[in-house]
Amino acid sequence: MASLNLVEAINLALREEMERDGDVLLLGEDVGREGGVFRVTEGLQQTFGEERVMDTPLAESGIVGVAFGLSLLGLRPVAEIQFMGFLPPTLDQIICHVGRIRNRSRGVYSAPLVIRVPYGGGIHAPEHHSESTEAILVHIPGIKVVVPSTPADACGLLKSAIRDPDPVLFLEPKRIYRAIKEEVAQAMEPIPLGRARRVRAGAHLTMVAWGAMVREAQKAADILAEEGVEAEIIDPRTLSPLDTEAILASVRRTGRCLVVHEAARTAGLGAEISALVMEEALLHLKAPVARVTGFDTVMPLPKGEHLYMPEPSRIVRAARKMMRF
Amino acid sequence: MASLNLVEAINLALREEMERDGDVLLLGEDVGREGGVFRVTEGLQQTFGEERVMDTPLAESGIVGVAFGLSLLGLRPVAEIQFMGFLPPTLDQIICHVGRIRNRSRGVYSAPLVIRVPYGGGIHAPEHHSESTEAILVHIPGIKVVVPSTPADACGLLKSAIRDPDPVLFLEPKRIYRAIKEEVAQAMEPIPLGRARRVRAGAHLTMVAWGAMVREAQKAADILAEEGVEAEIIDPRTLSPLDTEAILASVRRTGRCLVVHEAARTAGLGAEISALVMEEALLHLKAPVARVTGFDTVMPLPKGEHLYMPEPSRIVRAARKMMRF
Amino acid sequence: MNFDDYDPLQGKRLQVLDPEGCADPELLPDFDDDTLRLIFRWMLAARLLDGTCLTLQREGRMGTYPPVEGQEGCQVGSALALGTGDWVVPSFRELAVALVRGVQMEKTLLFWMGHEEGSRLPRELRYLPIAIPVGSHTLHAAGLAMGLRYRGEKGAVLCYFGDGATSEGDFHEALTFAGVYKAPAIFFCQNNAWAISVPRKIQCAASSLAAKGVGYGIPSIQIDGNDPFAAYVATTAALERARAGEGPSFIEAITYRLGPHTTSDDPGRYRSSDEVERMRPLEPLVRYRLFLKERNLWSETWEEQISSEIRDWIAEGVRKAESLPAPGPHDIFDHMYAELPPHLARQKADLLDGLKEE
Amino acid sequence: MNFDDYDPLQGKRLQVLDPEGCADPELLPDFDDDTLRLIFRWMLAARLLDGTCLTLQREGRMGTYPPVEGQEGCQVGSALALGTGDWVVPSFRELAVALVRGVQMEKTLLFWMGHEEGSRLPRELRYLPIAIPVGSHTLHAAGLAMGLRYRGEKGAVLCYFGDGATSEGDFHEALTFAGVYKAPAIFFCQNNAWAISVPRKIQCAASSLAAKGVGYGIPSIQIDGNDPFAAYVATTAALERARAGEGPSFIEAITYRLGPHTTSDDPGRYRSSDEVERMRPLEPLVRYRLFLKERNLWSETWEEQISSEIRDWIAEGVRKAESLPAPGPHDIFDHMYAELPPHLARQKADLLDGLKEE
Ligand SMILES: Cc1ncc(C[n+]2csc(CCOP(=O)(O)OP(=O)(O)O)c2C)c(N)n1
Ligand SMILES: Cc1ncc(C[n+]2csc(CCOP(=O)(O)OP(=O)(O)O)c2C)c(N)n1
Ligand SMILES: [Mg+2]
Ligand SMILES: [Mg+2]
Repeated sequence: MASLNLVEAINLALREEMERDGDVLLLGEDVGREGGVFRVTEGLQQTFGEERVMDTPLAESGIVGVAFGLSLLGLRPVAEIQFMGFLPPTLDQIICHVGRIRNRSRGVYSAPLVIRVPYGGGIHAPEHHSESTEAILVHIPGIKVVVPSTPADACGLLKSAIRDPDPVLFLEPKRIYRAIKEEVAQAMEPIPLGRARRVRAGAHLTMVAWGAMVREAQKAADILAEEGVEAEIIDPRTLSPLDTEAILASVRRTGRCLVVHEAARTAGLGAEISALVMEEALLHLKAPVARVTGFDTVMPLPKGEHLYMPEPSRIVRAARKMMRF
Repeated sequence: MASLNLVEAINLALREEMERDGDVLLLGEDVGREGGVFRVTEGLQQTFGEERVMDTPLAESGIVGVAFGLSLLGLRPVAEIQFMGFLPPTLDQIICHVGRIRNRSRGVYSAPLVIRVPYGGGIHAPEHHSESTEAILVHIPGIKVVVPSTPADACGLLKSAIRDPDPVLFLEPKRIYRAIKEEVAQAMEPIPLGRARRVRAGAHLTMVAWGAMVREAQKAADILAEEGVEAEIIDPRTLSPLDTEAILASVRRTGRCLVVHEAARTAGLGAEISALVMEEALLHLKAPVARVTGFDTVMPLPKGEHLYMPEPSRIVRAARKMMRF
Repeated sequence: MNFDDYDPLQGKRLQVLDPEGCADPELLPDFDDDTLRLIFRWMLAARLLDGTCLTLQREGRMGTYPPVEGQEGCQVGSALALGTGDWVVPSFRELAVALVRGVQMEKTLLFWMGHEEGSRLPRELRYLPIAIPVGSHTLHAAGLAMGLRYRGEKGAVLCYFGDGATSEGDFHEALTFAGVYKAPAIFFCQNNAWAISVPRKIQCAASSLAAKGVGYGIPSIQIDGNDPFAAYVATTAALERARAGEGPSFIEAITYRLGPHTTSDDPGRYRSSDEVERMRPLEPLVRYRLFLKERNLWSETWEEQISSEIRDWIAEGVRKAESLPAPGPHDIFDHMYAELPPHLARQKADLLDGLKEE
Repeated sequence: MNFDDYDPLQGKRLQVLDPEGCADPELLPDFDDDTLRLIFRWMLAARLLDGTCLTLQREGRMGTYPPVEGQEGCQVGSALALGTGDWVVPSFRELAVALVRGVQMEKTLLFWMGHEEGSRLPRELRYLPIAIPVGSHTLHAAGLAMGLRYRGEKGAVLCYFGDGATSEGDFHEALTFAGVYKAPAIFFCQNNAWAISVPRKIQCAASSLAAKGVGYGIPSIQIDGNDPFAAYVATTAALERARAGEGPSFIEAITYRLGPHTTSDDPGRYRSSDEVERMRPLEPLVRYRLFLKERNLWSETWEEQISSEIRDWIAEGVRKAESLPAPGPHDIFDHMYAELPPHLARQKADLLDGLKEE
């Protein structure tokens, strides 16, 4: 078993899936010869050839629209959109076609494709390179949205995403691409979509976090633990469809729920989770569900980025307030 | 004072604003010679000429990107996107540029444009002609989102939208385009953005609804009234920024909140309103905030449309359940 | 026929059958009489079905409908060139193509009646469901064609769209991808002069839409779109290129939409009836009738007879379409994913409960 | 110079100054010696500032930075053609354009240092902030140009972008709009052979990018992009057309990116150093030095002297940029809207409270 970071774990999943199934193709800007700007697809064109790992023209709607066309034949394209800031040109294809073809054709056609997107802030990148717009995707019917937070999850979830008969947006927290190492087994089993992971057990408070925010939540939980507050951390892993039962079960136990996301606050996914708790666990609550999120602003350029990101101190502050409620 | 429907009231606002300010321009598919597929811009090209009312190529990103360019000069373009189903190609321009230029340039540039979009279901239209994706827009920083529900509101809010120094998405509930008539004064004053309207007063329950759903909420409230349940209806009118105070004040009084929207449920705006109530009025609640919404599915074609739309019966059912809680 | 002989930049246009019904013997495909008559029959079928749809719409039995009148020529001609392994990626006005390709008539009717069953087209047809967002489907054609190439299949993809669609960014990206990957795709533009109320000249300042092909390295041709033979010949040449691995082609068929954009449209607001009357003599059935007559393949009785056969067929199609029950509440949920996820199961149960209570 | 004499479809390319430093006397603009030297000075300034940025980046004083080395020629030549009433809509690699147009050096530095002040460019400059989403800004140029026309202003808009950008749908829609509305816009493509690791031939199967103009009815030309005179001449001709109300032009400047895509890029992964070495002798400063020498306008001492002046200027720019404090927490909120809305006021207060507590 090798100790891999997220980049390597995703690369491994791609490689193993491509070996397993000749219908799996990769396409995107710079994914081939260069191996991707983050090196996620490194070496794959060398192994599988230019027919299966395609450098594409610089045209995001084209990448997704073409991947959709490929998938209608039953192929399993894995498209890369270089940064989430460049995902918006693809939303039309995702909303109007990718998420609809199964329903439109009453199941005759489906779109078993994956769109991989590095997302999120915290790496001092230029404008448009730090977006986190998962709430928009979660609001779109007919697609699935997956976000890993560890190398093993990344490998196992991506395998499921590729094998899934329906389209999956696979969001990769680039801030922790190389920050976390973990043992990842060769030929590991896929991790089923739609199931949350309990990252840490705790009795006083449930934190819900995904992607790079899991690590921030863990840091916050460490601080809180010193104060005697035991935070449970739930990583939904799949944001759509959401494992609401796992979240609700935890909140019913702890009576407190704090959602952390780096996306803008208003109409973010934190709102949905708060609303779900409202509907299904209100009477268990000891304090209102709280959200620690990015602001309803543009993500600042690197020099101001730290002010925007939910840092452990902000999470701790919200948790303390909750405990005092 | 003339009795106008929504189409006529919007037309009046456009005409009066164009008369008032030579910088106001219209552009969009079929807005000129044809006067728009819904006749909203009827007669305006005849009056103001082809330079000010421009039929455009069939290219939505182009329409918004060009409108943005026009607005950088200080012009006040009012772009029409023919149906909300064709808005997604514009999201890149909206997210990456329209909503960002003021912040990006530290206020040197701004984008005082309006994007008008007929939206919503219930008119037996073909696929992609019944969308209601306002939550996506509300999640986008730097823009405003306005939805009128009556002719006078439409006229007064559109005037404010056109005069607003920031970009406004103006969503027009096409289901009630011609269904409601109301006295609309010539040269009426603009109605300020960001302020909700109390449509109906009531002590037992607050319903929050916008666009065509206001009328459905009213029908539901009539039925409930017969059962002795007095529903208050709040129409936010501006969805971003939301008049949270108006909503919260009402909910604090009634202790119950039911949000109605035709958009998909998950990560819809109902979630945000529920989360706000959770955060700011939890202790006033007599029952959990409820959502009556469209489903997380594709909007069905005309023959199944009625099953999807929040009909008064569904609203009433949710309200009754709430009263029993 | 060689694309190179018809350089659109030199204003050339392929025509085989002229408005007087005279066919260029050099270019006329080698069809037997039955086939020559079949072409008329398909065009007539589309024309009559189109009329039926207009009636159904007026009677409230159909929703908004986009008539095909005037465009039957290039649709039938191009569709006849296809082999069974080829795919069709239609836009929304390809009634005649659908008929020729064997899409069950009731499917098309059901679609415009607002019934999802109208898009349940068996995979073997290789005919994608109607695509409403203008231009967006051209990318699917590019992707499908790239897939056929990857799989080593012999088929090609024929994608239809209008003049307006050529302004969309997706059209550009589709031709870009197809060109770069030498995808076996044929981009077939029906330039019917209008995109709702917007005339062709507001779509693009180029002298021809076919000129666009140059910018993608894609051989392009402009044809008389009211001439089914020209469409057949050009599509056949494009298919040969595609099958030979030579990549995509672009065909601009100059035709005319005689009817309104859709049944919701009032063309009187943006074009003169004079214009329409000027175009009427150029339409495909008129010239094709003259052509058949000249060859003694047409008579009034024959046309009456096949019209009556077609009418029976249409009546049967309408009956089938109208006899299908409306979709039930489960239909909204059951095709969203391969497996119904829990949140949709809850929403479905909620809807069913509500309906039960009523 | 007339665009028509350089039909890109016939493989023609405008060159005034060849790699040996010989200028075509017919085409050489009538510049006095000071101007001829100024051109070199601007190119050198860009080259030196570029080097400084690379150093700053390596030292951790700057973020990711996209070098301009090799593209100074077409940037300086085109920018010098502009009048004060003209607008520039840049992409992200127009360091030399920014210098020539009077964008304060510290602004460009600040942008790549990750400071919003880098985009606060006074309106009078008529220079839009850097646009990162490739191709998206071409539409803004089209819109600005349409607005200038509507307002009856005399200015034109010069929009820069790369070869990769021509694949984006927005590029297509921008040229479509500009063509239809005869907008006074110049679309200036710096084809530097690469879009990160993707070679030009994967962007498009056309023989030249300039060929694309045909599809929009926009006069187009391919020029030697390492030749500042060619850029000047072509841009001047395009500006004249624009000012005369004749609409947009498209210029494809064939140049080469000698450095990495950005400081995060390792070009060794996708191109040989051989290729780069082959291109180096063609770069603009080399040939321009020869040209000046030939005219006795260049000497090593002179170059040393202006280099030293430029270095001082750069040092001053860096000092200014680095002396600006980082943005404060209020900066995140205060420029989102003309007036701070209540929800942002709450979020701002919350952030400030939190920071106070710490
Ligand atoms: C992306 C998009 N924008 C707008 C529309 C509304 N619309 C439907 S058809 C049409 C005109 C299409 O013109 P053209 O491409 O020439 O095809 P035609 O209708 O003439 O067959 C428009 C604007 C749409 N369906 N999709
Ligand atoms: C819409 C979009 N997609 C992807 C990127 C990432 N990216 C930045 S520059 C670049 C290549 C641009 O190539 P080109 O247009 O030739 O300009 P050059 O970098 O060569 O100057 C890419 C893919 C981006 N900035 N915007
Ligand atoms: Mg048309
Ligand atoms: Mg380039």
